[in-house]
Amino acid sequence: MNDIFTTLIAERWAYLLTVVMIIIGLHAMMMKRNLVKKLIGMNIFQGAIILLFIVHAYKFGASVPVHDAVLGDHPEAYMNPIPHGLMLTAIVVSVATTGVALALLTLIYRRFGTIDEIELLQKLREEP
Amino acid sequence: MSGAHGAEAVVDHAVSMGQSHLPILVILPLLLGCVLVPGLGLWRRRWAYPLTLVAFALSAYFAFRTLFAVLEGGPLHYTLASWAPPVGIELAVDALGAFVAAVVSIIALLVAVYAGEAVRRENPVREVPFFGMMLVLLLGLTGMVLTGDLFNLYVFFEVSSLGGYSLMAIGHKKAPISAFRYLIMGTLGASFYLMGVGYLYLLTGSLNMADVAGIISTMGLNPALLVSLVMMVVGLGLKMALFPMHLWLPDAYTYASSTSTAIIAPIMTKISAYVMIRMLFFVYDWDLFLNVHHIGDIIKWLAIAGVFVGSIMAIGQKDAKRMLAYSSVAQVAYIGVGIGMANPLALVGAMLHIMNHAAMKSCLFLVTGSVAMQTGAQRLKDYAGLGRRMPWTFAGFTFAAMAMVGLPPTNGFFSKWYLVLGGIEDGEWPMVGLILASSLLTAVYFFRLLERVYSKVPGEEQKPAGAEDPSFRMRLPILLLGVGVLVLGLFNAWFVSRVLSQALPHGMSLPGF
Amino acid sequence: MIRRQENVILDVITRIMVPFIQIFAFYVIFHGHYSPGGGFQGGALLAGSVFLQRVVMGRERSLSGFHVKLGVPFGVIGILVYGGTGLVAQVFGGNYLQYEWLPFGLDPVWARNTGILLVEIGVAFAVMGILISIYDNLSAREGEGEKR
Amino acid sequence: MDAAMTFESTRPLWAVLVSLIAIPLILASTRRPNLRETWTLLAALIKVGLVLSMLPWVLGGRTAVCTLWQFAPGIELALRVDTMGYIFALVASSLWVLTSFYSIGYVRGAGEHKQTRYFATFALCLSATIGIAFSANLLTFVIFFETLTLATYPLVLHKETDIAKAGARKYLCYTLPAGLCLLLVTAWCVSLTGTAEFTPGGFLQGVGLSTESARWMLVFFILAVGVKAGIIPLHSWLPAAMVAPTPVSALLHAVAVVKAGVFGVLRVTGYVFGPEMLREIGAWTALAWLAAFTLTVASLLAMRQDNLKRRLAYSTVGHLSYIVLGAALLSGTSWTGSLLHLMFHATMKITLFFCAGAIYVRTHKENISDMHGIGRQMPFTMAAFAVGSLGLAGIPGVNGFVSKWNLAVGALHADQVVFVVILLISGILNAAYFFPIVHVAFFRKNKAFPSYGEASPFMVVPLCLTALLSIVLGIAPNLGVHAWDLARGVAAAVTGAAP
Repeated sequence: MNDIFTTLIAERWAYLLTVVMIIIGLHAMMMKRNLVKKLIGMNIFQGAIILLFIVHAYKFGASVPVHDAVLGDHPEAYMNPIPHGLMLTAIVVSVATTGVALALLTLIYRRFGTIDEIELLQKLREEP
Repeated sequence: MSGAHGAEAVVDHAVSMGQSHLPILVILPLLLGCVLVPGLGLWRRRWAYPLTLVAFALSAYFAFRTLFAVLEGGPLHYTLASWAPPVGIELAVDALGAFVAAVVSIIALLVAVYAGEAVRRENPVREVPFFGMMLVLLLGLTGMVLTGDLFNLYVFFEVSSLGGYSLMAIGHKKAPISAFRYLIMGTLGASFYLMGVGYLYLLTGSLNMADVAGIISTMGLNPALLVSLVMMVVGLGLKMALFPMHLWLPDAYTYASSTSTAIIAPIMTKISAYVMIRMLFFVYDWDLFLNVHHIGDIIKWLAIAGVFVGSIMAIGQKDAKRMLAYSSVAQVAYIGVGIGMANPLALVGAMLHIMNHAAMKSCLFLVTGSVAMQTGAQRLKDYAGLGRRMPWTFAGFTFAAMAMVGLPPTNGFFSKWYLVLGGIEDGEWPMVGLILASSLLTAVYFFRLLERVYSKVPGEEQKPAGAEDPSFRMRLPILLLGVGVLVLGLFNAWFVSRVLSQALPHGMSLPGF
Repeated sequence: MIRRQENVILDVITRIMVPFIQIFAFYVIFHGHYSPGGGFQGGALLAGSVFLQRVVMGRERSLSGFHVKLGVPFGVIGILVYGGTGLVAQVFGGNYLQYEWLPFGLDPVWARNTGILLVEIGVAFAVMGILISIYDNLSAREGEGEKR
Repeated sequence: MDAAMTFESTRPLWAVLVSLIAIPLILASTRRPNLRETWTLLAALIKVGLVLSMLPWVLGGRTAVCTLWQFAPGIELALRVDTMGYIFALVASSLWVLTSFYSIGYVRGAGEHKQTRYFATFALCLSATIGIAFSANLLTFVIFFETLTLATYPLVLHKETDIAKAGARKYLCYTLPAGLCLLLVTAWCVSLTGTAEFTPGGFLQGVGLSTESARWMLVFFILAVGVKAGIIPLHSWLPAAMVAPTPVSALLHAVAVVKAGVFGVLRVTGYVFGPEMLREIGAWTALAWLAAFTLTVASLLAMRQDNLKRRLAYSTVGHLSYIVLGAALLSGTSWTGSLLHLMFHATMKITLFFCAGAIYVRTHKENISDMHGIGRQMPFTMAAFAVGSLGLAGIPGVNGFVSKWNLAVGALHADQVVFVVILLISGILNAAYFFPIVHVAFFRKNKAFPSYGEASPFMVVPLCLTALLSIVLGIAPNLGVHAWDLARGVAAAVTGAAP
């Protein structure tokens, strides 16, 4: 039992970091009143997942996944390119989502003059 | 890496030889369309609509070609770029995928026919972005259906969601808020799905669905695998508004403009349901997880609870669109029930219900849209006596309502029929009883509405001026869907025997064939 | 929402930095297919240079650098280049995006290099255009944002 | 049913479709009432013609089958003209002709609104009824059964008053759950047998159904079809539905809908379970006692009704249970009796409803207590009424006697003397609640009573015809369509008794 934790902290600490980030992100998305903070929480959450992939793909002492005459053909000399590619795409996706979210927020702010969830709900209840 | 290129290129020629181009041709018109519509729309606004229609028509045409090609010659595989799967991305279309793609594209085409005039009347200035976003939405959805790669599916997932968010933001004054809520929820769901994919990738080192499935089948039970499955179920459940996670849906559907709802409501949650089927039955070892480890039971009971919650909430509503939104929650839950039962007949019922509910719900939302446009009636009590004023519209509405209640010979009856058969096969009598009882609740709110619609208003004796059927182009899709509901019901056996019996996952076969 | 501010130092530094940023962006783009980097990063850098102008010079003056109206067309052109490359490959007998079928009369390896380069350029354009148009839409004043 | 005697034919399909085809024509000619009614009459005549043209097949013991397409895995949407279905189709279609004439007179006389919707849904009901009659398997039966439920709803709702709405809601509250029960048992049968094909003597023989579950299945079946058949705990929609226009009550609540329910009971007992199985699981006594209870209590309830149509409704409830009782007794003669009653009750009861309608249209009186001396004003109508009541009371000379006689003899064959007694008692009760009406109508003077005179010939002729028919069939049951032979043929096929 004990050594599991030690290994976990010693070698898998990066995964623990992703877990912490996920919790932070979820908390922000669920609990925060301010919609922008919700959005930030969402980004943290996505960042955590991206990190998960990258951490898995990272190798100590390995080089960029582009063939290099010096390093030769040893697979262990190169990092796994696929997760990086994937996460690049994931970043693009999260950027796009954030863009749309920000556009919505500006629209909300213009229409209701607030981005505080409680106040918004009040306004919704008042208006038909 | 350049050293290896030549060799690979040769290999990949072999890969790409003789592959039918149909799968990519379903997606391409939409991709080009959603680029060209804003591009040309900037200086010729009135070109936006024809372009959209052409793109939808082309993609629908190719979707049906794909369906028949798959039925003829088995699954199609299409390698994108020069990387052979499982490393590269491929489009893999089996009977199920082709079926859903055809359904989605034809429904979208019908809604697009309707949208031309509706959008011009509802929000003229936003025409160009609206059609652009419709194309983005459909691009994402068809991509999700056709792709054979887990991560690519995530990307299309988000693409379609982006389209959905922005479409939902157009409409009622409160729309942006519900859209934002949906955005948070949807992104959460997609991220959970992505995390599930991450676990799978960590475990198998592959992202190609078939490849992953092969590796998993040798793995047996593995806690990490279970975690990834749970994450996927949660994520997809969020997107398809499975019972405890359905709260975002009613507001979003109610406040969005009627055209947005008409295209989002029938399709989007269904596609999430399709992805759930794809994951649970085609990637994971369905027998091990759903039956042996009782995840199916959890899904099933949550879903049936969702059916009741949705129906009861729908009974309580005063606003037409909100009522339909809650009934969507209930209807999608039927698909969940079919998935959870995890036996051939019930699964066929679920797959069939994807198509059936898409048809009836789009018809209903088109009707509410045109009613709101013609008479401004939003609330149920304003529907009184509309049956005489808008006979064609409400003819379609009546058929769709019958289908929702599940009365023969409409298609709704048959999706229920297969679910019940599946329940009896498993000997799950309580579930069967609940399924049947739930359709009574549906009957309550639809017959209440129909009675109001067709009985005359005490005040007016002769037909009042105005408030007539919408123009032909808005009426046509409604009528086609209304008739389609009947036709799909009468000829459901064709779909079941020709299409869905081939669409069943490995190790399932339909009795009676 | 952006307040224009008179500040000579910022102005001058911006004027000096922007070209360098953009040159570096092009470097990243054009070497993206055989070394770290690529279209997205390059496009992001290009967009960043424009953002710098927007922020420092304020909206009006920076328009001379990159007009608001250009955002979407850039994106469109970029995606068209990308999709077009794929289509050409498909038309000439390959699969979608199967570069070695591109009709450049090159052997597969170089055809593939060129194809990837084209795609990278398309991506760069798209990313730049779309990022800028997102920024512009969000920073637009009342009314302007509602138009799109 | 051996294969040699079955052959393909599309005629049953056309018999179903003809009124369906008439619907768009009816809807199209809303503006021109005469043309609209022409369509109705044309459809009715063609339909009855088609049905009659199939008589030789049925008498010759040949069975026409019309298999359309596969409908669910392993189940075809198929129509089959077996003798029992033919009987029901014959009753429904032939009486539809008269009802069409009658309802033209009625709706115009009473100045009903939305006549187009009325006639269109009416035609739809007839299609569904013929479909029920000719269904070859359980799923097809379900489809048409539910269609009939739906098609009747607007007719009950027709007047759109609050009472009408309440009645329609009540109707749905009873029939929709029934439909679900039917769906449940159908699915159950299908999952047991694959194809729930109706076969004389029951298709559930030897599928290894435990007694327990067989009983449950029967319960659900009775819940499903018993609602339309008006078995007592499930009957109360029927009087409530009497708010509908009288022709609707006449055809649908004396002939089509309720008879569809009873027809369902017969199909279930004879063609799904089969006598042997019912004996094995000992369910037939329960069914028989339920029927006996119903027909006694219904008669008692009928006495308390002052509203003529409601009284007729309760008497319908009672007489349907005669048929159920005959089916439950499982003897050849009793089956003959119930099938004869299926036909004969229709002619008598429709006569009575026609009379009620004629009185209403002419005098707007619905309560019996207001009808003093009406016989003097409308002699033909009340004469026909008298014939009908005599028949239902089971007086020899009218066809009601024939069927009741067979039922009684059947009870004796089944060694169930107690049911004979019950039949006699209920006959007396029938007399007790019908004859007062006749008496009031003819022998009570009523001073301040304006002279009404008969209703329009559109209405009087049909009701006289049905009355005449009742008498003719009472004297010579085998005349014309060989009703007697048909009934005995079915009984022989089901119970295996020698015809």
